[in-house]
Amino acid sequence: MADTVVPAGPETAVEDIRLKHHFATSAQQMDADTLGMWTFLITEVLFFGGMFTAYVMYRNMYLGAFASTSQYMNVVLGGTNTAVLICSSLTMALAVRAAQLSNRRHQILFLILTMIFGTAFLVIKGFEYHAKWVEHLVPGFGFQYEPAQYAHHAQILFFLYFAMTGMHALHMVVGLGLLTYLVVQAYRRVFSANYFVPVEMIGLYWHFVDIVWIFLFPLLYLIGHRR
Amino acid sequence: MSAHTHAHLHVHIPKVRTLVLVWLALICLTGMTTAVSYLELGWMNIVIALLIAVSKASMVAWIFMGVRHTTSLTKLFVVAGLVWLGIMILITASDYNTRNWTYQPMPWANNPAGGLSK
Amino acid sequence: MATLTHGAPEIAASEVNYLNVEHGWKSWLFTTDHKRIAVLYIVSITLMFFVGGFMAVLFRINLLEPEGIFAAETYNRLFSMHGIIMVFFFLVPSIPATLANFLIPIMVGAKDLAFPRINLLSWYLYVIGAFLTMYAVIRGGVDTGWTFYTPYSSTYSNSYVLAAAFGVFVAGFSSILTGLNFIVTVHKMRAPGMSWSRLPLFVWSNYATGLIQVLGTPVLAITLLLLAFERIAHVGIFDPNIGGDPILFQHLFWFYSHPAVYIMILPGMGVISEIVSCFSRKRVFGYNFVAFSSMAIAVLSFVVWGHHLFVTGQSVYTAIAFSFLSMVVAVPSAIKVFNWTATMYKGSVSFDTPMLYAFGFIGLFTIGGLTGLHLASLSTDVAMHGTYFVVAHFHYVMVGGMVMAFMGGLHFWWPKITGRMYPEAWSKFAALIVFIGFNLTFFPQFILGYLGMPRRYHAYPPEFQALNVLSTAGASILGIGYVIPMIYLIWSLKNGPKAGPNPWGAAGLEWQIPSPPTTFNFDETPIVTEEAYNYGPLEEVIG
Amino acid sequence: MLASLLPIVAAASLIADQASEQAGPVDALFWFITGVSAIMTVVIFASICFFAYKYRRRTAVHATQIEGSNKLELTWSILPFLVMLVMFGWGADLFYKAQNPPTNAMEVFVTGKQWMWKVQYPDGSREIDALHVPVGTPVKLTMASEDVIHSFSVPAFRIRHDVIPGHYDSVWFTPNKPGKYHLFCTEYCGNQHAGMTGWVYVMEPREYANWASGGGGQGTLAEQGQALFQQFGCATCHLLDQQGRCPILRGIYNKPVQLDDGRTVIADDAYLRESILDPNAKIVAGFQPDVMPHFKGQVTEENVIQLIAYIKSLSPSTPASQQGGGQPTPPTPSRAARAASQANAAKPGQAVPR
Repeated sequence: MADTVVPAGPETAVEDIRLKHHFATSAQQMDADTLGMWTFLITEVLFFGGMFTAYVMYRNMYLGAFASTSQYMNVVLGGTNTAVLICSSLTMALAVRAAQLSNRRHQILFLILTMIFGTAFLVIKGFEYHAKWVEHLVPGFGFQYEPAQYAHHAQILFFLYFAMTGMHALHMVVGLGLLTYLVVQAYRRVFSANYFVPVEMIGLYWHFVDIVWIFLFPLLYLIGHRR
Repeated sequence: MSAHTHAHLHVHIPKVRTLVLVWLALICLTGMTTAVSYLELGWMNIVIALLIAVSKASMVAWIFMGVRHTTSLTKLFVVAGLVWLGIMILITASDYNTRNWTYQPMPWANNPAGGLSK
Repeated sequence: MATLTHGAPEIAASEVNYLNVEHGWKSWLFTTDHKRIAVLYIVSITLMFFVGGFMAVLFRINLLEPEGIFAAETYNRLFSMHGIIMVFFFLVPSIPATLANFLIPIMVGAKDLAFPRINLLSWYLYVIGAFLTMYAVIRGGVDTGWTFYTPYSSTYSNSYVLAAAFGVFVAGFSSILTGLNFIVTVHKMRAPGMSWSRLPLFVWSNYATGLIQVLGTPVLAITLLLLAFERIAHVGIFDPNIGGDPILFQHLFWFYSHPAVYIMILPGMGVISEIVSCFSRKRVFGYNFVAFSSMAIAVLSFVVWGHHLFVTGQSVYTAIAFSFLSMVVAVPSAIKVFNWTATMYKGSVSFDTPMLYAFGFIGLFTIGGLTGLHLASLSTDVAMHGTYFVVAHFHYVMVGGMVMAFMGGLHFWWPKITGRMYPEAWSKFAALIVFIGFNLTFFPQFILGYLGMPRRYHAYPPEFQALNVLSTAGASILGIGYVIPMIYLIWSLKNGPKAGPNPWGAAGLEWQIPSPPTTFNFDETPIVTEEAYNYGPLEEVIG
Repeated sequence: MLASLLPIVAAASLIADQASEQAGPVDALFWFITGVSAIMTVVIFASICFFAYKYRRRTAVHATQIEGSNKLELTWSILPFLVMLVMFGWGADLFYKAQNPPTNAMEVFVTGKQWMWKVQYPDGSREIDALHVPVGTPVKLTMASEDVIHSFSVPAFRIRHDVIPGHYDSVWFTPNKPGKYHLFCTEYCGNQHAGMTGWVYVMEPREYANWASGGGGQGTLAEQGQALFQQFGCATCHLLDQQGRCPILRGIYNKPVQLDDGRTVIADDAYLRESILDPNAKIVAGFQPDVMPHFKGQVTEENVIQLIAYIKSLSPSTPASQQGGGQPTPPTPSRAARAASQANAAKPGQAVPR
């Protein structure tokens, strides 16, 4: 590929003060961190995977009921949120890039942009949740549904809706916390071309959360969205 | 021992143009998946929606997350995670989808003593 | 095995080690040293083991009389808490979090695990999970069985399901983090020359365990979370009242929990490979096959969960596939047993305590594994499902297998961990008591199950009494067998003779450093030049 | 105390009762697996003991280093696997056959409820925690649960099936030895789980006919269903109605039904049960939802079974259940029917209502 390959860090990376005692080289430490993060993301795949499995089974069983729920899903807000998250992924990628290039100002800028997009997502999500509450669509809390023939099975979908998007939102909140940490560290000039692993790792996490939403959007909002 | 053989950190810094192009593609695909959902295509709707979602996810993983430049070990781990998710969904689905398969009439079906006697 | 470039271990042993390098409770609670964390884990899981064991003794007492001695409620809570504590707070972390935590970095020639702070976090999560579960116990317990089957657990049970499920949820993350640490450590922290084919089989088996922990546990976590939501909202995806399917819960639960039984046995298999090799003074027969079989078990374990659902109305065709795959997963287990046996061939077998436990393990695991065939074959499973046959089967694997391996491993590496030897005669006596007590407890349960006695019954038809009394008698002997080692091991901490770096004359990096090891294990990163279990050259030293 | 136990030990045979046609073949497989396991165990124990003795450490260490042997590894992987394939095939074969009740099986309805088994016979008689069956006749149980998962197990018959709330489960057996056998619940179901036991009485046909004639004071199952049908006012709509508010149930049993979302289902037990408890779940084409009240919580699973028996009796092709369970009732092709309906339901992307 056309990307630049920068040999970052001198041969004597061992001297790096950020090198933890049990690693021999910075490269080893970075390899370990990366592999650890990806392993963690695999656990996340399977964590969400449990809910996706349930979704697939019930969708197969109660397609009609599931499709009918899409009339209560706000495609505009869902679509906007998808776009917002994609934007946040871009700014996150740019923040990582800025860190790799030791560009502190850009890094802080893009991190803050990412946080703004992330917050926007949560605010929009909050409006959606509120609307569901007002429409009595929260299972277990006075659930009411039209058409009545689907009332029972639609509850399953809404339960999954809240479980999946709620879990996703929780991950977003954690992500925002991590981003705050990154901004503070970046402000303190911790990151440079020699040391940017935390930015990259939290970036991976953020993109992963984005990927989850990329699947949630069509599965929850667009099931039967055709008249 | 890969960890010890190279002391350099080989870092691939993506071009801004690449990132922006991917972003553009992702936005377009989001619009597309929404638009397609308004068409009445029967079972094709879900297939198309999933295909678009998979391609979007792959782009995020491949470029934004940099899987393209990672070690083959990382790639293996990513694939393993997806394969395991596949195992869970496929095998569970195999239960639900074959649970009520029709039984063919069996020669022993009319045997008053049941299916197990000679 | 490896060439250490300097420092005779005997000299180092008298000096600073990981135990005396720092003092005070802070130096323990905030340590990131994998060896200290392993010790913290040993203490905590031992406590949990005795809590769980105490419950077992109590409900065995209940079963002395056909009509039961305690109230049904008490009995149900006892066996449920016994299951939850033993599975999630003893068996799952037993060897990985203790022995493997201590040994893996040393065995691969590293100074610590890849993520020492995450390792400490994992212990804290374990403790939090344990506290939540003990809270449930103190408030009155849980009566769902360790399987938390819906809709009983989500709707009907009046016990402290939420606290216990949340405790398991938190402990699950402890397990995930341990597995993650092992995977990364084995991949990235091996010393120069320590190729995959030179790794001790203990490391292989714990690596395979790590894969299961990482791939399976999150599914349990989300399933318990969904269960908790359902219990709170009184409606949810497993709720049959709105068309939910309770069997889906079982699918998700066993997607983790069947592989989890391999979390509970694979590390034990690793321990046995080390012990059999050391006390036969031979390289493990068929190293490659034993290593490969660990990986095969880890992978195959994920496609056999449906044999827990043979009588639920699961699809016949899926059931048949699961039955076949369950037979397949038996093959790698068999390979291991054959190879351990073959390792002794033309060896030089000594009967030290760890080896006695290894004998016990091989024998009991063989019985446990073979009775698994009854439960993998469809129509015999239908006959035995939910009876004491199942109880006996998995106790032969879990207790006869894993606990034996844990005791064997503890005795094997005790001199390394503490620097002290334990009294040989007492330890052999205890091993014998455990073996006898175990068989007396659980063999009658095979017969009970075959005769049809259902598990989880606080009262039973009188014709089953004789076998139940036998079983309870065995349980009390088994209990004594577990208490004796606790006494002499604690005694040995102060009074045991100094062990020296390599009391068994064993091969392996861990035996080339002082006992107890220094904080960073190796003063200089070792360079490995030989394969594992290279007992040939060592013979001359010993002989 | 131990002395008092000895007679019990002596009395209790260590061979489990075999009281059904199924038990023999299952036991044959059980003993085959047990035999193979025993041989394997003995071989391994003997090798361990032999090696441990023969190669025990004497004064000096003397071990011959052996790497391994691929031939041996393959042998002891493949040979056991072949034997295990036999176990698998044998077990799967028995299991597969055991899924399919004979068409002439006598049907009995069982409802699991914390903590009792309620049994209903087609002739209308009922009992709790007891099941009477004639020897030599295949018996098919249709089972439902009022609350949690139970499991119906008769060890002497080597049968067992979970009863999952929310739908019907079934299991069948052909008792072949008169006697009194344990009935257990083997899925943990709460406090009195151990009390959810009962007896299965296998009787000689004549004895059974006597027993059966004594029961059923309230009429047959279908008659009980008819009473409920009147009581809940179902008849005004579902039999007499001329305004087309709801489907007429005469002749509907086991016939295909066109639904308003385009699917076709078979009006079998499972469909009827769902339609009674949750009428809106599947609306027949041409009818409105929300006309019929929900009966969930109004009727028990036992009532549902009675109602279905009555609806069944309204279908000429499947005459009403006969008096006396001794005579086999007509077949209930509910499996196949459910399969047909499911096959339709399972197709993804089917036209979606509204």
